[in-house]
Amino acid sequence: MDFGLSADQLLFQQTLRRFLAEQCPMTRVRAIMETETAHDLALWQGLCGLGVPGLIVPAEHGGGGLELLDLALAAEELGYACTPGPFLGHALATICVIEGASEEQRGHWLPTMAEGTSIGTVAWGEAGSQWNPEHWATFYEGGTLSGEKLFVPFANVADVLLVGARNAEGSVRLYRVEREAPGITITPLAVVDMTRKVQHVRFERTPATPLEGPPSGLQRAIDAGCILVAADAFGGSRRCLEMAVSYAKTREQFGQVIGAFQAVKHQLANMACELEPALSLWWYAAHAYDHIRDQCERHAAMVKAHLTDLYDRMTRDATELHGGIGFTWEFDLHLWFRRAIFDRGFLGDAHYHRERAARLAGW
Amino acid sequence: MDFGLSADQLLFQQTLRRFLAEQCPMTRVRAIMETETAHDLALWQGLCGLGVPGLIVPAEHGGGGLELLDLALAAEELGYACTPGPFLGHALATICVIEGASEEQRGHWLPTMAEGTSIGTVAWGEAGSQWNPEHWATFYEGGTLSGEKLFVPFANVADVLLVGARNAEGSVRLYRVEREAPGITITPLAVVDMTRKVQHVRFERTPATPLEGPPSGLQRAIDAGCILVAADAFGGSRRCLEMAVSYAKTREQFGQVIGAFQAVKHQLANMACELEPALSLWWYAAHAYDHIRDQCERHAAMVKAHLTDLYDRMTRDATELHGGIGFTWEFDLHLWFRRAIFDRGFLGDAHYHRERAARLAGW
Amino acid sequence: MDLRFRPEYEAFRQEVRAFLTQHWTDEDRASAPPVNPRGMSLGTAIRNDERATRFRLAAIERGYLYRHVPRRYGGSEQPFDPLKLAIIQDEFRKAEAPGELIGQGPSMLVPTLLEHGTEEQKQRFIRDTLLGKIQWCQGYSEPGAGSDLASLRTRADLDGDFFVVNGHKIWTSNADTADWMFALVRTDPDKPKHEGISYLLIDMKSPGITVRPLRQMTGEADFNEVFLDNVRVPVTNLVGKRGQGWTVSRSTLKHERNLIGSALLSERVLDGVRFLAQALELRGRPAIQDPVLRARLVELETKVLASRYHGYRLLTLQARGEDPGIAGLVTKLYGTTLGYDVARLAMDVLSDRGLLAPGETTAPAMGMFLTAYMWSLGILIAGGTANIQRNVIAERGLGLPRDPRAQRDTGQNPKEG
Amino acid sequence: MDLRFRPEYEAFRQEVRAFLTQHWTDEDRASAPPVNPRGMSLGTAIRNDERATRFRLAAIERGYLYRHVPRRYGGSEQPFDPLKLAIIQDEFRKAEAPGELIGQGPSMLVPTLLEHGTEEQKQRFIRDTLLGKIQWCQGYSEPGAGSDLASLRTRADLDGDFFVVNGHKIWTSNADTADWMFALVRTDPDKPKHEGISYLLIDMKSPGITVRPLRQMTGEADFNEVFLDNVRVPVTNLVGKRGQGWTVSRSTLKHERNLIGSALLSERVLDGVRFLAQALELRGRPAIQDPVLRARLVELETKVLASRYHGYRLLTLQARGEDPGIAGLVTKLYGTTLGYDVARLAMDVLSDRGLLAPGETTAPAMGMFLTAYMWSLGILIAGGTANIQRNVIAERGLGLPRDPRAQRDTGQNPKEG
Repeated sequence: MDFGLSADQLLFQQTLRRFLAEQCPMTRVRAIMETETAHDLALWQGLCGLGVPGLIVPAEHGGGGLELLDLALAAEELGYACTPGPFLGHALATICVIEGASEEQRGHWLPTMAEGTSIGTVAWGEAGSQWNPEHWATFYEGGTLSGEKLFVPFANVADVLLVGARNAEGSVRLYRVEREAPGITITPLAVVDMTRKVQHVRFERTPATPLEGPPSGLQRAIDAGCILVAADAFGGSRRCLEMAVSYAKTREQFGQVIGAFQAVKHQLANMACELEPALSLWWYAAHAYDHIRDQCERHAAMVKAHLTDLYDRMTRDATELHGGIGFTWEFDLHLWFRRAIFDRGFLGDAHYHRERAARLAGW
Repeated sequence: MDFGLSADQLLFQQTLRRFLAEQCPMTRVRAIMETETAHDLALWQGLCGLGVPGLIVPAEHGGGGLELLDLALAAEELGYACTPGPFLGHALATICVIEGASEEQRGHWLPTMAEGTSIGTVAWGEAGSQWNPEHWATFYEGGTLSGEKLFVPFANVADVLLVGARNAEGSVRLYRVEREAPGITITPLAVVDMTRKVQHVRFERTPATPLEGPPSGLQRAIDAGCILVAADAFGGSRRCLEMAVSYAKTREQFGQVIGAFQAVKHQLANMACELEPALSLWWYAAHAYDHIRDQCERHAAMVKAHLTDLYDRMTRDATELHGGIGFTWEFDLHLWFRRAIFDRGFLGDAHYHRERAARLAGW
Repeated sequence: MDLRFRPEYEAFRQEVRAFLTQHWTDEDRASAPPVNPRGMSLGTAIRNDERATRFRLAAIERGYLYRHVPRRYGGSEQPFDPLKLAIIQDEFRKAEAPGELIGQGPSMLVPTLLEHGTEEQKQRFIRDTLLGKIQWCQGYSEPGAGSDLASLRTRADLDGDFFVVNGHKIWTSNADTADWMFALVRTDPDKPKHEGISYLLIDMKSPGITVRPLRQMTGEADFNEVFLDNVRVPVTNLVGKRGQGWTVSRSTLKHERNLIGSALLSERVLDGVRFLAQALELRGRPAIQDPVLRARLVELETKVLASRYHGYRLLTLQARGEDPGIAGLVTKLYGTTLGYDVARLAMDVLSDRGLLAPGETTAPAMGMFLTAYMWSLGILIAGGTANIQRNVIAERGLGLPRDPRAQRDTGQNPKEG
Repeated sequence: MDLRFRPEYEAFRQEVRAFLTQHWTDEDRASAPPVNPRGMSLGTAIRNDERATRFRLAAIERGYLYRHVPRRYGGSEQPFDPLKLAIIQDEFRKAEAPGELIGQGPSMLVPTLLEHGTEEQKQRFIRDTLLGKIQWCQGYSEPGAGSDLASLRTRADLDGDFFVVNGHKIWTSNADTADWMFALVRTDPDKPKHEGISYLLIDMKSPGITVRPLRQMTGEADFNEVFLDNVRVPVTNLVGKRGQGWTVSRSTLKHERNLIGSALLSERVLDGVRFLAQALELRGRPAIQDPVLRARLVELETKVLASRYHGYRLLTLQARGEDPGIAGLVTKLYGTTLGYDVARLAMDVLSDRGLLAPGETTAPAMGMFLTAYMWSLGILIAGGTANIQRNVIAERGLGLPRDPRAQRDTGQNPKEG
């Protein structure tokens, strides 16, 4: 009966943090992000070894059988460590299957996704910043998908894509497409966040399998996406604050460490003051995903907006506080600055989610 | 060929400031605002002696023949000094006549308005925060006005009201009504700004005289109103900053003046940084009113929004900076805090004017 | 983590609802005493009439109020359960039923007595304080010693079994109606800074006390100045050890009321703002349809929720016996700035109607949002200025160097309520 | 005040337009050299190809550019007239014609030479600098001496008619392409703080200079480190008196380019953001129809205009020989934070498309707004940090006590351009 992490969760968090610190320090992050895919098999297998890709997959399908909060804790650590790779899209793809597929489909698809040998991603957003399924134009007809999806994370690395599209009845549903299927064109893009590349994907009569579970699966996956992005944003924000505090304690100017100047102290205090309560916010949303379902969608919208706004300010303030060195390529801070831009844009911007939260409240 | 005040303007500014410091110190302000009307005849006559009410009235009608900038400089000083009384409404009423009346009407009405023996005010806003003439419901028919106007400054003190109303053709025009005319009901209100009281005014078949000059007169008067309010807001903001700086230089805490703390210094620096460029902004708008007419309406909308937002922040920050004493009734700061609320609400809020500026740009 | 509304909690919620239906009737609700113009002042927002007291007694009996206070002192002594607490608060709020009193007595004195009081002090004061039968005022602030308590000057000199108190307190809300004052006084003037300060309970009926009203910017006089002239206070009214007053006064911070209090207050004001935005027309449509106001409303609701959940987190840390660290230090700054932002939003929703003063009958909500707005600023100032909060967060929370000039430990002006 | 567009000004505007029609044709406009990935770097945003030079010469001839510079040094030597200046800037901007170059040479070195240079230095450098024929880089910053120039370590020791320079400069934009560097060096190491600093012009082809690129967060290397190893500089290249380098370097601030420069830059970026908002679809309608973005666009345009008119005001004060006081001290902080806000708004207008990096062909404006966004942050940092600006405003502008620990006079790191 409490609002805190369990001993298991704390242990998992520590384990993952240590793993990333050792296996994916910033030198490694930079090496991986400079590759064409920004995906490193060894790192991915390491994460698979810790069970990360399957954390939320039911135990009977080979996963950890845990909750979204556990997955979000992983997202937080990956955000903290600036980890490159397809975690986010894969996690959302597994959730699409868990929430939107039939029992038979789950049995077929989940085991390889849980062990991470089949990498998934989601193809949702469309042109004009359309992240609202009601406005998606991609359609499913005669067993195939046609349309264009923008900002698909790691489409070139994924084995399967979980696509949101309109069926003949006009309802938006999830479809599973194999990356090697005919009629898929993946356009590589130059993107800001080098640790999480995205591509545009065009479908032209691409064979696709409809998910046969509850239609609510798509919204569940979107909610989960909002929460995971928020957790990533929190992890990154926390790291930025830590870096700024540590810099303020060591960098000297005018004969003293800059952290002794009240102006710097107060800027850091303001950052901490915004950060701390935000933790409880996404914890609650993640908890609600499994336990207070009627509050989940609205909380997910709110945390996406709030945490990504926060991330933006934290990366900006931390950069400013570092002065010249914060503006260099060699200093790592801008890698989080770039991740913040991903988190803001992916799944739709803060304003979209706030408006959604207003509508969900019936205003 | 320059962007600064003329020697005459600087002299006028000094004269007015000295007059107000001597004739209307804060003890006097408080005494006047505690009266039922917040209007003091001696003070008003003093201002009349300086030519304030007629500054902008053409010389041939007994006024100063000056420009809106000169009038705005007066508004700034009155705002700085927290002067109670009907200046603003009166100024707008004279401008209604100057810009909206026929030559003959001007000849009849302006001389007494210029000398301040006939006090005017404007009755514009309507229920639901409707400051947009297009949506006014008050109408003129058969020589009389009917409808309800909210937030009429000093309606109980004014001799004449310049009312915006719809005529039989559906166009909104200005009408002149005498306060003693039949069918007028003035409802006294408890208002926040005790130095500038407002009333609600209801017209029920009240005899009214249509202004027979250009229909553009109303918009000109609204533009002038926006600029005068901005100038008032600037004067008040400047005063708040001065008070905060002076307090920071004298009040000691932890063994030194609080202005020696970097946090306080930076808060004051931020205030000054916002304040200084805002001066040039309303100067320009006031100048544009007479000399760059095609830029005036949009600039007026922008300065109203910008300066009143600024005033709000300045009064808030100054109050916070003063600590406990800033929260007392006896300390004068809250009188500007209250004026800021007037300036924000009167003529419509900042958001309304920004939206208007966007539309005027054709966006 | 376990907040789930499992069946037993749903059952609990039903139980609370049933209790409310039975004990707080429409008639009770409608019987609200006439609006008190001072109703918005710190901590007096909650009804305290006879019906409310009767209701509170029943609610305590059922374990719904003052759950952290032992039954022998008038509380309901319930196991720590943030979820039940949330359910109770939710349902009480929906039913507009009287909740725990949040004046300075219940919020500040009671936790202090629970931790530092003698058994006699606890028996004598706690129960009556929780029911509002004893009203307290707080005697911390002095002129010229706003955030800087090290410069406290009110003296209490020992004279046999009595302290003789002389001095001048300021910003003492409710001093005119309070029965007792809990005060910080200097018992050992020669000792440096905080060491000479003690925590004393002073009967306001004692000879030598003069109370003078102090008007705040709202125009009302919700505060007072209190002059103490040779006031004799029995040594048995000392709480904690002599010279430990500073530590004693800070024990409040560890208690749950304070942790949740500010979030609750902002929640209530935000409820009001949302209602206002739905009811009020702004340029031809309900204000809540305005996209800018709407977005700000969601943003502030998000922060209010963050504040609430942050409270849960702190409570949990406390229950586990863990040091909340920086998480515990940010609460006040977050809450007070949020409170200001929420009240500020009300002013924007009002638009020109913000010009109508409290008491104006034609004003939305009788103009009370202006009072809330000014108070939100006052609270920002009262709780130790925001700058001092930032010093505390930076130094104690983030480990940045202390400013040798500012004694910001003393800066936590505990004035609030 | 006299800004009115009286007939002679309308005539002047027509004259400028006619000039532009004749001298800056559609073909000229279309002939823009291929986008330079470094095109957004400080001060190189303006075209500098042959057509542009030809055009600039004609514009100088007509009195449209470099109006404050005497004709004998390559300027157009026009009487001070902010209104004409505004008209020229307006019309040039509308015609997308090359304006005054705003690199470090024209913006920083030229004003300095005009005030402190010898006749020989003026003749030799100003004209070619104004046309971009001599490219300059600025040698102020050093590792570990960001805002704190008092700790400058690069030495210049006198050896006959030469200074021998040894040291390490950083954040030197365009050092790889620049012909010359103007630098601050320590000529009298024993003198305290600023007194030992001199202002020196250093030929970048001198033996002993090594330039190493420094990549900034955008991924490009627009800056360099410059290592000076026994570089010999003739004493005739000293600007102003020996030991006066700090004062000499600050003369820039008094000149009009700097006063208007930042407003102009923000204006241009804002133009771009507005265009973007009109062209870009956001959830089914042009982004500019979004009420929240729209309101922010107006708000920032208002501040950009304030910044422009503030520049007029400062110019007027200067022309009148009056001390601008605090008005002159706020310009930089206002301009740089505004620049950040404008670029930030672009990112919000882009929404998810902000994810597309510079150079991505499918991105709106080729992703250049990201670069602008990062640069706006870089500029905020480069111009002496905002905190140092605030110190200057508070102490010199508002007369608040100086912080004895921080030498913030030295803090006005003049790096910018």
